[in-house]
Amino acid sequence: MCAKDLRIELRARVVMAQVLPFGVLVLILFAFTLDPNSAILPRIAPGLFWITVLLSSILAVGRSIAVEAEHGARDALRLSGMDGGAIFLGKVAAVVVQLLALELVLIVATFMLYSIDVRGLEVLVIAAISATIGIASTGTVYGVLASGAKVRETLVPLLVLPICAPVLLGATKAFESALAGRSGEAWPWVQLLGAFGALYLTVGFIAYGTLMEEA
Amino acid sequence: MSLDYEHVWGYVLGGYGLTAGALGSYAFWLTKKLRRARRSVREANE
Amino acid sequence: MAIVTVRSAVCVLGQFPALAGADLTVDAGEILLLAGPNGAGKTTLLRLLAGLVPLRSGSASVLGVDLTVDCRAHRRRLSLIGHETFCYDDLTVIENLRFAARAAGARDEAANFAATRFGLGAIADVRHARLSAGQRRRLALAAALAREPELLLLDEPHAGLDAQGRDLLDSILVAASADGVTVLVASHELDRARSLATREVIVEQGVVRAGQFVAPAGRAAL
Amino acid sequence: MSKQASGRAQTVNAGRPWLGLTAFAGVSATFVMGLVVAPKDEQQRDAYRLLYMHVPAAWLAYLAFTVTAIASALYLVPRTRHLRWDYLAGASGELGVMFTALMLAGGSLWGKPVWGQWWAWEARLTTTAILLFLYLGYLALRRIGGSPQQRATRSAIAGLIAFIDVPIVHFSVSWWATLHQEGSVFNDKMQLHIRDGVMQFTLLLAVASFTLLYVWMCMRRMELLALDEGLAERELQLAIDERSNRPATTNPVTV
Repeated sequence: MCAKDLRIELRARVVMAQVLPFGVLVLILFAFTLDPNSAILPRIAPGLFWITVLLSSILAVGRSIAVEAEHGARDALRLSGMDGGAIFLGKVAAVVVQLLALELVLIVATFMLYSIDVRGLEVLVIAAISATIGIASTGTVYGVLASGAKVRETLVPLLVLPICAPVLLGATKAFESALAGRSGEAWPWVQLLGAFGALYLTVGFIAYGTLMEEA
Repeated sequence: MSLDYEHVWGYVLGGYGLTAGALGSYAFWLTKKLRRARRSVREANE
Repeated sequence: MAIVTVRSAVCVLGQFPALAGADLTVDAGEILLLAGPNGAGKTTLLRLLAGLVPLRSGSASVLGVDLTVDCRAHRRRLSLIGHETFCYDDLTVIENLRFAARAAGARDEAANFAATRFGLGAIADVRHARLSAGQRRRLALAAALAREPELLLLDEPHAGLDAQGRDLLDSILVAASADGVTVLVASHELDRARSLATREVIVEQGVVRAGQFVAPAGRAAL
Repeated sequence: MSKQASGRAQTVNAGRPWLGLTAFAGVSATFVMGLVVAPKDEQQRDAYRLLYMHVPAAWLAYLAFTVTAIASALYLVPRTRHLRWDYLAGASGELGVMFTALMLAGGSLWGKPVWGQWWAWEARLTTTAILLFLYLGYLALRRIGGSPQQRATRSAIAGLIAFIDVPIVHFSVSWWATLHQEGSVFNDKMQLHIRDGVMQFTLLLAVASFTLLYVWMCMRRMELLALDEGLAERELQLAIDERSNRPATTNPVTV
């Protein structure tokens, strides 16, 4: 399942060709609205970075749902007889891999555009992975919840953004602390991100099969 | 921060008015819809 | 032995009763033709049997599984071909086939075999998005077969195929039936379908009634 | 048969007018008590009167969402699966959103004169704002169609997901707020000492009467949902009968 989604993405390159430029563009636009010469940009860079990631994630998740909408693939998945939990894990894994690739490029762009020194790299990596799992899980669950709706494209952001508020908060704080060289302060936030990711991964694993049938 | 406590009635009345308005219009809407639904059910059952 | 038993089935799509009390029994190894006008409920009946549409009332049991209790357990053992191809645009022919086969627990060889059988070998590495409508139909049929099903549910399988493809499909269906696969075909091409079928039923206004067609003696024993 | 049904409907409704009337009378009394009878607060003078709206709204918002979560869980448990739990979840969720909005509005109106600003990035306020959007999404999800059973299952799962997010949001937000707020001036201002007997009574009356109103509205909303569903159901049955050429089944709509 995961391999299938990744292969599709590799061929279509929608996330890389459209979502990624979107993300970089948002980062640049932030610099327009906030005076780029002042010291404010480096200070709020973690927050800007994670907002950009969250917005881009919505697009990537939408893409992951759309893949199943073409040519009745959703019915095909239901018919395939695969376990709902397995399908969920596969889709989440595919989204996570895509988002991590996206984040890698975006973070390099952030560091370069907002002139930031990299510190506490291991904290950054772990925080990013946990946060991404959280975003991908909630996004995938709500994606299937809303998949029957005609208003899917607008409904998913409304559902996902508030539920991911703790992720945004936790990831931003973890990045701030790590970049300020106070990795110790980042760990509680990383734990929060890990707990969030684990919780929604479990919820999705249990509920996905039912939601695929009922939604 | 000196507080002008004598001129807060606008806020207080605003809050009470908002609450009354929200609850009142919800109750009104509900009653109206309910009455119509009950009538439809009666007609359907006849 | 009855593979499919449906009693007074009512299925609702939105506010529309697509099936309004359908009864149907199908025995193992039959090739059953579902005839009837557009909008009569043929597609919904097939989707009900695949467990994709919930029953509102009545009962249905497919491959020994009671659909009112569990509409998922039997899916691995059947294939449904609908109006959609159930394939991914950005995967190649052989990748789509392998994905279908693996999902049903079948081996990759089944996918390769199905590809050869439907003459898809030459275009195995072409993406689904680039295929012509006829090629897509062939791919959909091959994907259904690659799952090595016990029950084949075919919704208008002849539509969009060229003459050669139709003959190929017919021979494959007869062969599958000989191997013990039960086949339900919804079709408007009655002459062609009757030459295959062992029995015909007519779906009309959401109910099923017996058709006039009876297979020539000997064919029913296939 | 239809007589029997309407008779039943009447007995169901017979017990309700007093509830609605009591709630209405109680809320009216709260308005009078809160605006006129209750004395001024020593510190906040008249501004504190908004508390009589704010506290019940806050209490009911939390109560309503808890009820939604419990009803969602009851629907998901196969043994207690019944559409009335879905109606309860929907009705309560709707009321919860309304009370959350009222809580935020009332809080803002109180914050402006007392804190000097409409909004403070304080933990409880921020959590509540996110809560509002969480459940706005839940309500939007309830409206996307499908059969009643589909909608019920989908909403029940969404209701539970939203509910387990509430403590996480609250936890992370309060942690975040304590990090950057040193010696908050707001907290001192929020201390209210309601010692006066009339004040205490008014607050109690406010909470009690608003709760009654919530119960009444919730029951009415459930009834409305059930009636609409019953009518749709009957229409469907007629369509089925018509399609299969059977004489129409004349089951009365019952709730």
